Amino acid sequence: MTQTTDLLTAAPPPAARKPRATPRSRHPYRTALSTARARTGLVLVGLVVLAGLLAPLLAGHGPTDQSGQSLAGPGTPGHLLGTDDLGRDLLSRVLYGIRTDLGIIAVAVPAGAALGCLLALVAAAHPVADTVVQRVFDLLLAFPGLILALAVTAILGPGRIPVVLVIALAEVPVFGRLLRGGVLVQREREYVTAARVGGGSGSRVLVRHILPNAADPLVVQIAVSLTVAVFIEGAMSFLGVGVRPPQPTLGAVLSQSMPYLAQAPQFAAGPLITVTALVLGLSLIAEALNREIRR
Amino acid sequence: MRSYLLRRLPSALLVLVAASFVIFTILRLVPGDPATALAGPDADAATVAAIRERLGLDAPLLSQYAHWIGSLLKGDLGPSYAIGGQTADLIGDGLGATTELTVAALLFVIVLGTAFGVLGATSRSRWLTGAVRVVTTAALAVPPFVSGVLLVLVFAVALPVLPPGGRVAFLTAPDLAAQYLVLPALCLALPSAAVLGRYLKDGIERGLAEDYIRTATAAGIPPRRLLWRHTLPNALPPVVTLLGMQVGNLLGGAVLVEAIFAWPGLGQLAEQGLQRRDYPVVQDLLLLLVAVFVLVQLLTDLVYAWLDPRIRWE
Amino acid sequence: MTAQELLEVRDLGVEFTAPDGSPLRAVRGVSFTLRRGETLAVVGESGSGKSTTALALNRMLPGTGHITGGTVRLEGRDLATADDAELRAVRGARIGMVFQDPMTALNPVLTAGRHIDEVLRAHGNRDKAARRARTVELLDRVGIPDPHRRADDYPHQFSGGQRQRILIATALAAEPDILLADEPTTALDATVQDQILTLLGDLNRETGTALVLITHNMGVVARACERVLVMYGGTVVEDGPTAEVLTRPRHPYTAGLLAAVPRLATPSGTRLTGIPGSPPDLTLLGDGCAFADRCTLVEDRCRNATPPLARVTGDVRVACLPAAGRTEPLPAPAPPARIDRPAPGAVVLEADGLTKTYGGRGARKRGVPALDGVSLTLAEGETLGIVGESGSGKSTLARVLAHAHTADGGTLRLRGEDVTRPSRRALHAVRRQVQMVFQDPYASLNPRMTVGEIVAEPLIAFGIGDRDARRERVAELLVLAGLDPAVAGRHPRSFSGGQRQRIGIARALAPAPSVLICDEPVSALDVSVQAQIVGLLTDLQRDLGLSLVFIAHDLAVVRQVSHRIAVMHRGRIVETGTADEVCDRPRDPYTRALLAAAPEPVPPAARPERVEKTRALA
Amino acid sequence: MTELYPLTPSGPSRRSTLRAAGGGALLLGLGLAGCRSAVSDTSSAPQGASAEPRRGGVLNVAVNADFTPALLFAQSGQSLQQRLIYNTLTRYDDRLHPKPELATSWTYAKDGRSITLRLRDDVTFHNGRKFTADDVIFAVKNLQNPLRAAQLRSTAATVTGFEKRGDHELVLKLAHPVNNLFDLFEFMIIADRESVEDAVAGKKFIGTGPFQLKKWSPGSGLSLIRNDAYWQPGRPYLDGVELRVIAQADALISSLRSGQSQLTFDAPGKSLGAVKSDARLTISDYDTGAGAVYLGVNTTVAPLNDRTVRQALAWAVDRDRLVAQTLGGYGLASAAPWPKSSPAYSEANRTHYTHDPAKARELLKSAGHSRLEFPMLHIALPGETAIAESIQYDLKQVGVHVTLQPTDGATAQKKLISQGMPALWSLGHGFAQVQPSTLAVSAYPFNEAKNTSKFRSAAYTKVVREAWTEPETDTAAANALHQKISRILLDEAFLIDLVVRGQLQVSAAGLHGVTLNKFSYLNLDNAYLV
Repeated sequence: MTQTTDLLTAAPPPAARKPRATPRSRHPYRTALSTARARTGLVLVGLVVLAGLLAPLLAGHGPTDQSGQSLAGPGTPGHLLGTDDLGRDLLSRVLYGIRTDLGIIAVAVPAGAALGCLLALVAAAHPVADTVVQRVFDLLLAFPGLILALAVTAILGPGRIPVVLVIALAEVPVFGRLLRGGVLVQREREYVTAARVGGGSGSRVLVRHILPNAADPLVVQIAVSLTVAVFIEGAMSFLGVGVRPPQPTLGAVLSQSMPYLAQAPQFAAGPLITVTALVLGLSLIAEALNREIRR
Repeated sequence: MRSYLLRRLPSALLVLVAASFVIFTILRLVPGDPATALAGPDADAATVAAIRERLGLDAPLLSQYAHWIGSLLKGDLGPSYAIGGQTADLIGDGLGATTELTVAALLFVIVLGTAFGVLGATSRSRWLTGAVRVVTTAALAVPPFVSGVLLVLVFAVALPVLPPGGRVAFLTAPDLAAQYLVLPALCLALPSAAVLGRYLKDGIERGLAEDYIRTATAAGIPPRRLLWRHTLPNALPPVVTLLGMQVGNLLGGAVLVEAIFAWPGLGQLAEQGLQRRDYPVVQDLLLLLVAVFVLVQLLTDLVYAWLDPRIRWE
Repeated sequence: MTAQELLEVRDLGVEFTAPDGSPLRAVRGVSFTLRRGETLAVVGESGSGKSTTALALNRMLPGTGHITGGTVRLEGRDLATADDAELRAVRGARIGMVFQDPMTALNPVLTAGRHIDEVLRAHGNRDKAARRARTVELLDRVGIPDPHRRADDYPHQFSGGQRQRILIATALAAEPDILLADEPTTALDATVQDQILTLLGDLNRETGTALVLITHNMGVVARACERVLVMYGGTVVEDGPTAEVLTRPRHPYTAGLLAAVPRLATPSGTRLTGIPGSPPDLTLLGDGCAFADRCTLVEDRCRNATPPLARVTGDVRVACLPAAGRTEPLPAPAPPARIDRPAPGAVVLEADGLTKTYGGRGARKRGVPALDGVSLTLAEGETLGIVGESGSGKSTLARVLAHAHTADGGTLRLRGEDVTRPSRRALHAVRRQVQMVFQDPYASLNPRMTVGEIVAEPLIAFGIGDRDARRERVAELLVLAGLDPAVAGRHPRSFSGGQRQRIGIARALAPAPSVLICDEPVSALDVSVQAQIVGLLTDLQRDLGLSLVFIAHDLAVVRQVSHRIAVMHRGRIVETGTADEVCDRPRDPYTRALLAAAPEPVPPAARPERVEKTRALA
Repeated sequence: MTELYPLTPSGPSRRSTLRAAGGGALLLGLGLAGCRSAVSDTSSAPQGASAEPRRGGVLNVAVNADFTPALLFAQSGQSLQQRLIYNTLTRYDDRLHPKPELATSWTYAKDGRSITLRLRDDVTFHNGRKFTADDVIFAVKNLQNPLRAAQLRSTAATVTGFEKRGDHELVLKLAHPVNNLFDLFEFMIIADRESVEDAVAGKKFIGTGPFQLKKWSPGSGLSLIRNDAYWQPGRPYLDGVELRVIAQADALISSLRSGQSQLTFDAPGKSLGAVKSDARLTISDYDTGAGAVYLGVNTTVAPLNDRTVRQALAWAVDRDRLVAQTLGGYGLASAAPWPKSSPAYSEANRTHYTHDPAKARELLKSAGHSRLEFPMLHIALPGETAIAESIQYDLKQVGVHVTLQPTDGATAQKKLISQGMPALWSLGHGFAQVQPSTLAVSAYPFNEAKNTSKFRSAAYTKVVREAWTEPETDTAAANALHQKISRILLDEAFLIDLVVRGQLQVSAAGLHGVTLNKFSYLNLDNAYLV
């Protein structure tokens, strides 16, 4: 013990030693987000998001306006990135595509996460509930996502809802399991006992004490899940069960570009670069948070 | 270990039963039934009715469900409605193909993932770690249907060294089969490999910070050995769990990849079955996938226990 | 230098870079020499830089740590500038290391034998069979029974003491000239600590391996080392033969430290004299004596110039300007002052035949009972000391008494009414009465909350006062616990151990309880700080008329604070009685064992001559 | 190694090394450097590059869907194998004149109420059984069975009596004259009557065709081998045919471009660009036309019950852009369903509607509409979606705002045959390539009695009936009726034809002698690889 304290006050804790003793009182997330790594990530994500939000201003054309000139190359007057097979402006397609994607993942991931966490809390309440919830998670995980996507869309008809639903369902067990695990760990911590002895009711201890400390991995997971969501959206568009055409999504534009990959690579380039930037940004942020939380 | 399995068995069965309900319901909710699919584009009501009757689709849902479960328990899956042939054969062949693909992909995942993880965590050269980051990011950012098409364009069309798609059963001609496998397996593996790499990197970084590594260092154990013999084994168990999860993803991803590489596996079968509303095929197949996943989970738990003596010996 | 001199350290300096980039001088100008086969203790408190010094010797500094100056000569070869290959050759082969926490210092996935095998292998032993033989031999030597079989067991299958033995075997595997033991026994029970120290002593005598023992425990120093190096604020303040230093301390700090150590001999109801203030913040240390701020004999010149480590008499060296002049040793500390405390009143808390068993759920593996029919009473204003080693069930008892866990059997009465299995409301009421102070000041504070929130938590829970009232109350409590109310806004992470424990105490006092259960409240703290906290608790008891249950493994402390003592062993209370009686006239053999094992900071009368040095193991 | 792609001399070595690398990645341990190449393995043509027909070689045909045995006797997504395993009685030439196949000659009765067929006597089934008149009788009866879901059931149903004259002569008695009997003969495959149930169950396929079944792996394809006892001497040239299912369009194209397969009829318009740019592949368009892209209109949805509105839609769509952008430039922009080869074809009908937004708006205004909103169903495949998107845009230009409803095939089909379609839908139809009357009696969307558009008109019914029962002999009268049908279709516009598409054949340069019949049965009797 003393030896520990020794290094603690004597040295900034290298990851090896007891973490909580950083002699600074800032919230770990803020510290994490102020690292160079996270900043780069934030900038990348920010750019993409901004592009999506400002699509109406940045795009010269409507994303569904067609013209005679199909597959025009980049730099064509009026079409910075060129046009797709139906003569639609690719820049606008991509920008509005981002918009749609953001609209989807911004709903789906939080929804899935929320539901998952809710279930996890239910599980925390009682061992029986726990087993039930875990089986539910198993079931959700076991169901092959894309096949589910095909079925769901066949039932609900095309549009955002099935996409959101599929993504959310995929996220539920991920977050649920994470939180459940976290709660189980934190539950045994001494400060929780302290809180109980301090007269805190079960729910208060759970919400006020356990959750904030169990939440760390979730924050990281959100960043990861967002990238997964973009992934799923793309796959669904490719399988023809994505958002209702002609509305562009990154995935839709990508899958439309496939037949022309050889003749008109610029067709695919736009969405690919965007997605990559997004994923890179998010993963950088996730990594930064992860490192900080681990300390 | 046996007692462990016994304890897990009921919940596994529970999942399967629940799954069977969900699957059955979903399929019945999907509009259009095998009869209409079978009747062809220009059929009239009489035709459809006749076919419905032949397939026993006019029976009440519950009895249909009962009949399905019955056929499962009897072990006789019966004929496929629309695709043709026996359901069992269809799924059998598909399973063979998909297993080949998944196993191959899993190999790639492990090899690449380990490479990514170890390099990312230990390499001193910023250049190398940067490169790893780029690759893993790309792997996560480029959807398989793009990477797949790219791989084909490069390796099958531009410089034809590998076949663009199709399959030769591994057992009949391993050397050919391997060449058919490389591209789809790689395409399927990339994202999972990236994920694995990240987890491993994280695990190794944590591991290197542990007290026992300090002990070993103080005892003069050379760095390479520190990494492979002292750190990695401790980073493995969580990674194994992750791999278990990834198997699920791989099976799911097969739907896409098998399509792109014309790989006659379960994914393809599932899509066809769904398109033609081939109830028996889709039902049995989905249930099988769920079962496989549950099984893999059990296995991962066992491997986990095997890797971590603290659990092993309890 | 003579052949005798094995390791020679000359003004070694170590710096860490704080996250905000500011340099942090953990070790400053440390010099000492180590002779062959010598046993040297490096003693000091948190932040004294003792561990950092040890780690610096073979360049094992963690994180941003780096050597800023000085030399570390191992038989002439300077390790401070050696390259990796050289270092690897030294680590293990010339300098073996043993770390504090045997629970984390062994690799969970490697067998005991494998640990040793790896070292042998790393240092060139290619013959598998030979390695195996040697492994078994070593395990046998460090006292692992049935080494042939146990070699293939995993760390978690060994007890703490055994793990420490394995670590020692690992460190000695390559027959180093120096064994560097960093707090090797801190995490262990007194009895086990005793065995380990014996082992280290024997090994030193038999193999002639020089022993450098880093510790905070004066008792350990007295028990195990010929020479002692007292460190403070990153510098050596006193260096000399153990016997000399412990009996005639020259440096005020050494003296204070010795005074702060509770002695078994001191009777119950006395106050320890701790050192005022807390260890220095190394980022703020400037010139002048690091101890100046806490020193009672401070003079102006102390603050201006860093005192050199100067020889005073014989081979005693002291870094204190006033002491340099003084030929006479410092006056012995005043005998501990008696404290006037009210005689205990009526019984408040009464436990009768409490039982508790963990791991009850998975019917497959029933755990051994942690509590096996424990009965005790606690009177108003009384302090009941509970002593026992790890696994004796004393912590469980604390938790059951504080209703953190419910007992499986037996009854628990608070002021006569049965509160063993209280209803929700009753439990609430009980908890307002009975509060708890925890052992680990790090783990018991929610890292996500500010001090203010933490202390206010019970107030909210018990619905005491409105927002403003609570804020005042919190400030009040912080002052009561000896903290500046201004700290309410900061997170626990930015406090030292002692301060955190004060926060914990403030929290416990929040609902104005009448019973305070203290589970090892001081065992995680430095001696000087420990004295402060113990003092605080006794004061609080007197002022608030609290009934205390004071749980600890250190008999000496318990004796001082307690009216009565209960000794726990294997979930049972084996002996109870008034504090003095239990310590002076123990009846139970286990109590005697405990007393015997307790390390006292008095030098052993005579130390047996060192036997002829021999490289071979006995 | 095939000559499907030219190689630089350094090719093979570089290739084998790369291959070893690729393969090796997987077969750790198997240790076969420079192993057999799965690439060269794929296509096996006989050596030598002479231009004239030569025996041998296996032809790999890429198809995007497997055939459905239950639909063996109907026209379904994939009918290539019909004429490979089986034969038909007669075969149309490009001008719809029947030519002998299993039937050598035929004579109509004066009143057109019966026809006498003379059959080949040298034909045996793959199982060695001789082919006789009974097989024909069975085949006709077989098609009358609703379970077979045969499009030409109505025609088959007109055959009410059979009169055998020996084993190889047969008289079919008709309830009334029909003028698409030879469509039936072109359509009707002659299957071994004893194993027909096995056939629809997918167990056995026994016919008289040039190839016999080696193996059918449901969902992934057919493999056929040469029928050495084929009744045409010296035919077929090929040793075998592989039909391999490659559902995904890009995969299908790559399979061709890499030489893995040498023939397909399923190349989607979007991908043709890539194909055109590939010297190793040739595209040939059967302008006889197999089907057409159309815009279906539900005439019960107001204001689509107003013919003027429907006509406005017909004017609004830019058919030429559709051909250029979504069909890769192949196809005939046409307002009428008929391909050039059809007796009902006329340039006037084809261009009856052209792209004229102004006129469309005008019509809408005259009908009292400035802005309309409809849902439009289409199949959720890339090609179909592109078509739908294109139509949607054109309609938007005239103030008709369309929401797309991408739907999977099965659902679309259910809606199609259960009259459950929304206001608009865009699909394809067949049966315009044969006798025009067949379209009206057999193609569901055009059916006079009951069709998806829920369009009923006494006039239509009358003229269709007449056209159908008009004895085939009298061509002049027939043509007049055809013109009437076209008129009604164009004026009523309950089904707006956009593009007439021929079967599009993409084949390796080395493949010759491939033909299709009018129902897209693949005929490889004279096909050979060089």
